[in-house]
Amino acid sequence: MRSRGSLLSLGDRYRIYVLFVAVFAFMSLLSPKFFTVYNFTTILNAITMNATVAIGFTVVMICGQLDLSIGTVITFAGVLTMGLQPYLGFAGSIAVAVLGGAIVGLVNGLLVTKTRINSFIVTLGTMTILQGSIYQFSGGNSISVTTDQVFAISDFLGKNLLPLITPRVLITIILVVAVEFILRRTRAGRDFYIVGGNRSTAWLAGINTDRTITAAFVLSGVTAAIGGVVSVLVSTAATLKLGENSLMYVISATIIGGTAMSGGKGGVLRSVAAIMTLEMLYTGIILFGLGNEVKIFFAGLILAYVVLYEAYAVYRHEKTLGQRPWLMKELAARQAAGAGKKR
Amino acid sequence: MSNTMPGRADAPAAVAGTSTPAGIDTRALRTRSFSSIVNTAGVYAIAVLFLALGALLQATGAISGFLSAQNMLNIVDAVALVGIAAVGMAFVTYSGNFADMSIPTTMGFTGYICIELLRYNFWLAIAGAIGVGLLIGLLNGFVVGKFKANPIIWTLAVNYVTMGVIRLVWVNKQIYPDLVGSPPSAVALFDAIYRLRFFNLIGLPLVIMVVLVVVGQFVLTRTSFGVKLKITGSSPRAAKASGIAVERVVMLSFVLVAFTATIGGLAITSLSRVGAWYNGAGYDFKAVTAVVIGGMTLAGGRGTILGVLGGSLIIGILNNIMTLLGIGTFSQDMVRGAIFIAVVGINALSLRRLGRDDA
Amino acid sequence: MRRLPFVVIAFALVAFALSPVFGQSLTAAQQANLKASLAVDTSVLKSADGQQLLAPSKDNRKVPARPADPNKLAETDPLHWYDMEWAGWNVTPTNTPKSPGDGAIGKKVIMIVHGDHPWTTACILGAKKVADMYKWNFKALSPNWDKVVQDQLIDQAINEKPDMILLIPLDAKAAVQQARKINAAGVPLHMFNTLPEAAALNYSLGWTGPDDFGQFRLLARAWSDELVKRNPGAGTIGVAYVQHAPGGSPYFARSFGPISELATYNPKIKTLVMASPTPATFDANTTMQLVSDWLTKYGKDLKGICASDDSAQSLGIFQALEKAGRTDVVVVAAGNSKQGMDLVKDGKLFAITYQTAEGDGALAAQTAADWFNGKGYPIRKNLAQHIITKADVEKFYPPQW
Amino acid sequence: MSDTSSRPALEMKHVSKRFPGTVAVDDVSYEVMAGEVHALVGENGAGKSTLMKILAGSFDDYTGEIAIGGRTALLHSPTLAKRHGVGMIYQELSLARPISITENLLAGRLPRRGLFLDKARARAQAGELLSSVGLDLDPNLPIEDISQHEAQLVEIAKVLGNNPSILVMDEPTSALSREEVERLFAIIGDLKSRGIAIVYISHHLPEIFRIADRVTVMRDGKKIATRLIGEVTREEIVQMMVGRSVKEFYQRRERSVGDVRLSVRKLSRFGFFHDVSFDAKRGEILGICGLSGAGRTELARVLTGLDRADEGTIELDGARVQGSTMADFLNQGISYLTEDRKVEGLAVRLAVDDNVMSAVIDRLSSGGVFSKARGRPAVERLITELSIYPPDPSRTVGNLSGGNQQKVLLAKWLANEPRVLILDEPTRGVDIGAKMIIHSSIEKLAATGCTVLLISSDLPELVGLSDRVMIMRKGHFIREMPYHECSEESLLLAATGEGGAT
Repeated sequence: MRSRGSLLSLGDRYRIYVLFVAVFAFMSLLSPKFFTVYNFTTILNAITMNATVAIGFTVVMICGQLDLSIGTVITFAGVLTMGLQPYLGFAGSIAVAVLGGAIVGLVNGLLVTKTRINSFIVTLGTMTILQGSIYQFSGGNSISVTTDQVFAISDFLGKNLLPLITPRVLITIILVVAVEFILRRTRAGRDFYIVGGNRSTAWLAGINTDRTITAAFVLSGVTAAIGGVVSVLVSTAATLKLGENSLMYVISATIIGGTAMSGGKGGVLRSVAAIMTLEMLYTGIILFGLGNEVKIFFAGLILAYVVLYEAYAVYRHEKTLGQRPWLMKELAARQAAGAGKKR
Repeated sequence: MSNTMPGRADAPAAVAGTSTPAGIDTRALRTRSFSSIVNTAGVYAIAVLFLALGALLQATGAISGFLSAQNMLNIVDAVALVGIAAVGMAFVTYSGNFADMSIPTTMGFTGYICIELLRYNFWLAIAGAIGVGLLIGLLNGFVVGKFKANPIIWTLAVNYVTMGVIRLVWVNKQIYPDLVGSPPSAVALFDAIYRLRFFNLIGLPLVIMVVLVVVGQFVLTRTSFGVKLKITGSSPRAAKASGIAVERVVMLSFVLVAFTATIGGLAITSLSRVGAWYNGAGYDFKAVTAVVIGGMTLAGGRGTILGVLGGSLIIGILNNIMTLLGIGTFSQDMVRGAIFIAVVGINALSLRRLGRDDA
Repeated sequence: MRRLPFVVIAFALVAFALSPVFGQSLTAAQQANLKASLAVDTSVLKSADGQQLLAPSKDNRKVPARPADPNKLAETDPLHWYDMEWAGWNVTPTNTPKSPGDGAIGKKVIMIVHGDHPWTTACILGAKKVADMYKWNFKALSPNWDKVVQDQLIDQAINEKPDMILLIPLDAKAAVQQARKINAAGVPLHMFNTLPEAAALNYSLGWTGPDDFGQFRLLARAWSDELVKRNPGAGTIGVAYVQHAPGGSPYFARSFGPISELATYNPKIKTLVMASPTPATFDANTTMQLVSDWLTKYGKDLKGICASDDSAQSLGIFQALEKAGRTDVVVVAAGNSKQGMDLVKDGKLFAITYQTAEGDGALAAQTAADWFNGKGYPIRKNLAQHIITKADVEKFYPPQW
Repeated sequence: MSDTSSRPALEMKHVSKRFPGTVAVDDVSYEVMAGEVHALVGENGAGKSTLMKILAGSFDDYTGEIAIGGRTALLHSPTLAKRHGVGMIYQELSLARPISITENLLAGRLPRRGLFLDKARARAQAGELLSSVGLDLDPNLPIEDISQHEAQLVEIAKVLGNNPSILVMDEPTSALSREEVERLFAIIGDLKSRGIAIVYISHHLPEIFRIADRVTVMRDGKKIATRLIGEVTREEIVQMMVGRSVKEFYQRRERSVGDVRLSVRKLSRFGFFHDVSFDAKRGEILGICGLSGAGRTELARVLTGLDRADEGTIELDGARVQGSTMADFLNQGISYLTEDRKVEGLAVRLAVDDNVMSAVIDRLSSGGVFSKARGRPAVERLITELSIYPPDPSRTVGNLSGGNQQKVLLAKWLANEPRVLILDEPTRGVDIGAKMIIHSSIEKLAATGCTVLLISSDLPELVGLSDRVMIMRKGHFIREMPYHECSEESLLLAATGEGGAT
């Protein structure tokens, strides 16, 4: 029976985890301050937002789509949370914020599936619209709530329940595990892959492709919103540039994690592992006393390497695709003979 | 689902040369030329629509001075930079490779290079900047063309790396044309890249844009490269099996975008009189927007450079009207986004009706 | 008399035993360090533009009383902006760490800025100049304009247990929780440059930095006088404001500062329009487009423009003005970049504010040093206000960044 | 006729389907018995595919009545169709490449325990299905890691997985090698015996006579007739299909074979074919016969510069072929009609003329400036020569029928005025009308002295057209046969390696 499983191909499939361990080991060895509980608590707290956002974004990419609006959704949700709190209380405003994210996702999904416009374009549009809405709503100033309640919430979210684990980290972990589980172990989850792998296959198999894709976008909107909500609760203020850097960051991480832009491949855990890897790298760089330019430079290199690697693998694969084993044997034999004949 | 309708209409005629059979797929009756006309014309129809809107608003007194020559000039002046970048971007989109996200740092980087070389000689500086820009284009084109790496992600990575390089090399400093020990004459020339105005009326960037558009349109439709690009864009494998050197064609399209980005970068650096790594920020999405509104589909092989010019104009007119109306900057974003989606939607639908569904 | 030595020793012992009771007592080493620290003279330092590096504000305006609810007041009322303009003058610090008073030399200080920019580079340089005088173990961290990263850097800084954290908060309101956190960790905090919410200053030793509102009130007056001079007898004088990027105090200070000032100083001046160029606030081309459209809309009614940035924005503005052939428009801006000063020198920009980047960092560092030296602590100290015009622009070359 | 019960498993009564301006299926009625293989034939565009798409639930707006197992059924969605036990095997693969075989096989019906998937069971089910089509693969392999032939069989296994009561096969053998075809026929026989009704669409009449019980002929969306296979001849069927009688399919032309044009020596592409040597003369049609995987296509790709040779020489009219890229080969007059029309052959989103000129762009350009006008006469000539319908150069190729697309593809390569024309499956999946035209134009071309290399698994075609046939097996040239020795049987024997020299 033919099956995959050479050590190399395995290493390739789990590349991101290998990379993760490598960076971890490297940094631990070179920087004493790195391998400390405190430092990792810091890192974990720092990645919660982007990790949460990456959850939905990854699912969208598994469907073979792209969601450029996540960055603005983060900020949008944050602004709603703080802006509406005086009127609705946190329960209300958070609900509205998450719902808002869901609605944005829904709109993206419907536009992509019904009008068949490329998601790159659709979400570029919604991104612009949201940017305006954010400023409009906030009047151009960040919004904060300075009641003891909000400080209490903030402190709680940042407090260690266990070593490394704070509530905000816990929320992310729960979401990641839940979605990863759905993706792997439920039919609905697998549908995302099938739709991303080949839309017409899915359609013929009786899977409602439009609904699946829309669902992915809604999930993306929701997780982005949650990311924003938690983040602003922690900092007790909704700043207007909160999600600005997240888009490119999350895209890069997702790709580095091994989720293919063509769809049908990947996973949430991989993306989070990639974010973790990048973050460890960044922290290390800071601990070495190097600046952001170095961070940016290395982030670029890693991304470039991964993309090139993927592409080159396919390239090699196509070159040797369909070689006949028996002919290769024969060739080897002939060359051996040829070598023997040399005088 | 890709529900291809049954082609009807061949065999009998083929065998016996008899008359047209029962029914013919109506979509097939529309001819390509018609469609591409609709496609490009559609863009200008929308542009004219906006002009009419402006005129109407002026008639009703809601805005003033819209129809003045000066204002029209302002509009085209304002889109000149985006237009320049968009012409190059259009070739990449047309080649079926979506977009080049490394435009911003290409603009910033070449700005630095130019200023650094200014101390030797102005023309050398320009040449140097363009040279560096083309190198970036070559790199992108090689990787995307030969190994078919995902263009968006690859160029995004290159954007990061270039940014890192700029900031490492110039240690987070920005540099000024007149503080690098360059002769005043060179500085003056550099200053003029953006500011030179013919008959004290038409700015150099505008002229450059027009030239690029005309040349670009010619290259895209009338040269062998353009035709090859068209086939490559619509079906790379068929292109390869037709003896077209796909790698080279794609590479050239990335070189072109790098070239126009460099021109844009020089202009913006000249305007802001400083080499800074944030010069050119945002021009990636600006250019894509212009290209897409201009009627190019990300599927590749469809659209025209003239359309892209139209796309840039639409954006310019829209901004102009909104400011004249006194719409707040925040609401402007919302309108811009909505119009963007709407225009692309209309374009997509019209294509679909013409039986050219590239979704 | 033979007992005398014992008595002396006994007294000595008692004195020694009791010594902790009377205030803090310093070891000899600490004493020496304090002496040496106090001997350090940082007034000799100069910034790259040849100015005195440490230039605290001389102005002693009376701090007005806070109105019940500033937001109830009209935006043209200076007091509407009370919490942004006067934040910190009248807060009551809580749980403030006591100064060790053992001298500034050899302290460990971490500076966390807002993001990478040539301005920041200069600002850090200024702080470094002071830090070196005091032989500090000094390092600066930058979150590159990302609030999430800034929080992370704060955590890491706390973990290093420095003697002081100097912070440029990325966001006035988010600063509150950041300050609380640092304060709770028992690390002395000093904030500078970006004025945070008043509440944040409860947890900070104090704040130093440019008086954005104050500066623009000065600028407004100079601007107004020039406008009047150039438009004698005009009934109203129309002006426009090119705003800073939304989401920060400059966005308000550099437009509503002048507006609320002029409302009383010269009511004849009428605000026609104010906007922040989008999508790119500091893109010359975008600004040019915006201003061109304004010139189309308001024509000759537009007599003056106040910009929140004297480089890219101002260059865009003058590009637009030249295209329209307008030389009568009086333009002022926040400074002081090289491009801005060049424009002033060419007689294009009428006036810009003096915003010393190095001085900003240096004043923060010096204030910290004073605290280490046990001096009294000003909750808030402004940088010197100054308006640069063609008259004195030469003095400020070469630019700091 | 199969011996199982003869109650109709499927009845279609007055079924019609119209597209804007078209009646694709026009009042068609017929029934299929359980355990019957019912062949459906007709030229491209006759409406077969549409009829089958209706059955597969692709349309929700057909008219007429469909009864399955005696009960009326509405087939308005693939799900409904599947629920009524209709299984459809599509011509083009409908598999998702990046995901595993298991998930492709069980898409939409992955086994669950409670809320969650039951991976073990899924794997087991997948394993069974694979072995049912004689495949021995790890079900966790993604499709992109298996060969196209394997994929084709997976496709079939996938449909069998829904254990359908009615199975529709649309040109199932078009991508299969002979041995795989045999395997498929075995499977079909087995399904018959299990009482499954099979609708079998094919252009390949021999196949139909081999396995069908009855045959229904369609033309222009209408049903012409249904006959027992025993009571009808090929000629009759062809006649019904094209609506007029065809005589002897291939009549021997008189050949004037000139001196050597293409001379290949010890040509190898390691791992694909080794030590291939032959001469082809002017005006000669040289057939190349071999099972799939024998290396025919790979040889062709090297002969046209698409792939590089590792060893050996190619001479054209006594001179080494200059250059290494396909463009170089093209310019020296070597044309290659690829076997895959939709992917490598044509840019289906572009117009006819764009495609026809696509191989000669450089020749139509001077100083890099392309002149469409210069190419137009040739395009129009070819359109009339090959009677491409509709005769409109600006028509989008994707909207043409398969037959006409194939003609456009041929036109594209004729436009190169080749000295050597290499044809790879020139008439695969093409209706008889188009086939005849393509054949005659091939012969015309040969008559003008062009050398034609004809690669085909359509044996009658090879026998009918070739002057000589080279037989390839397992990447080697086995032997050549002059046409008077060629017969479908002899070729087949040689190719499969029974009989004949090695």
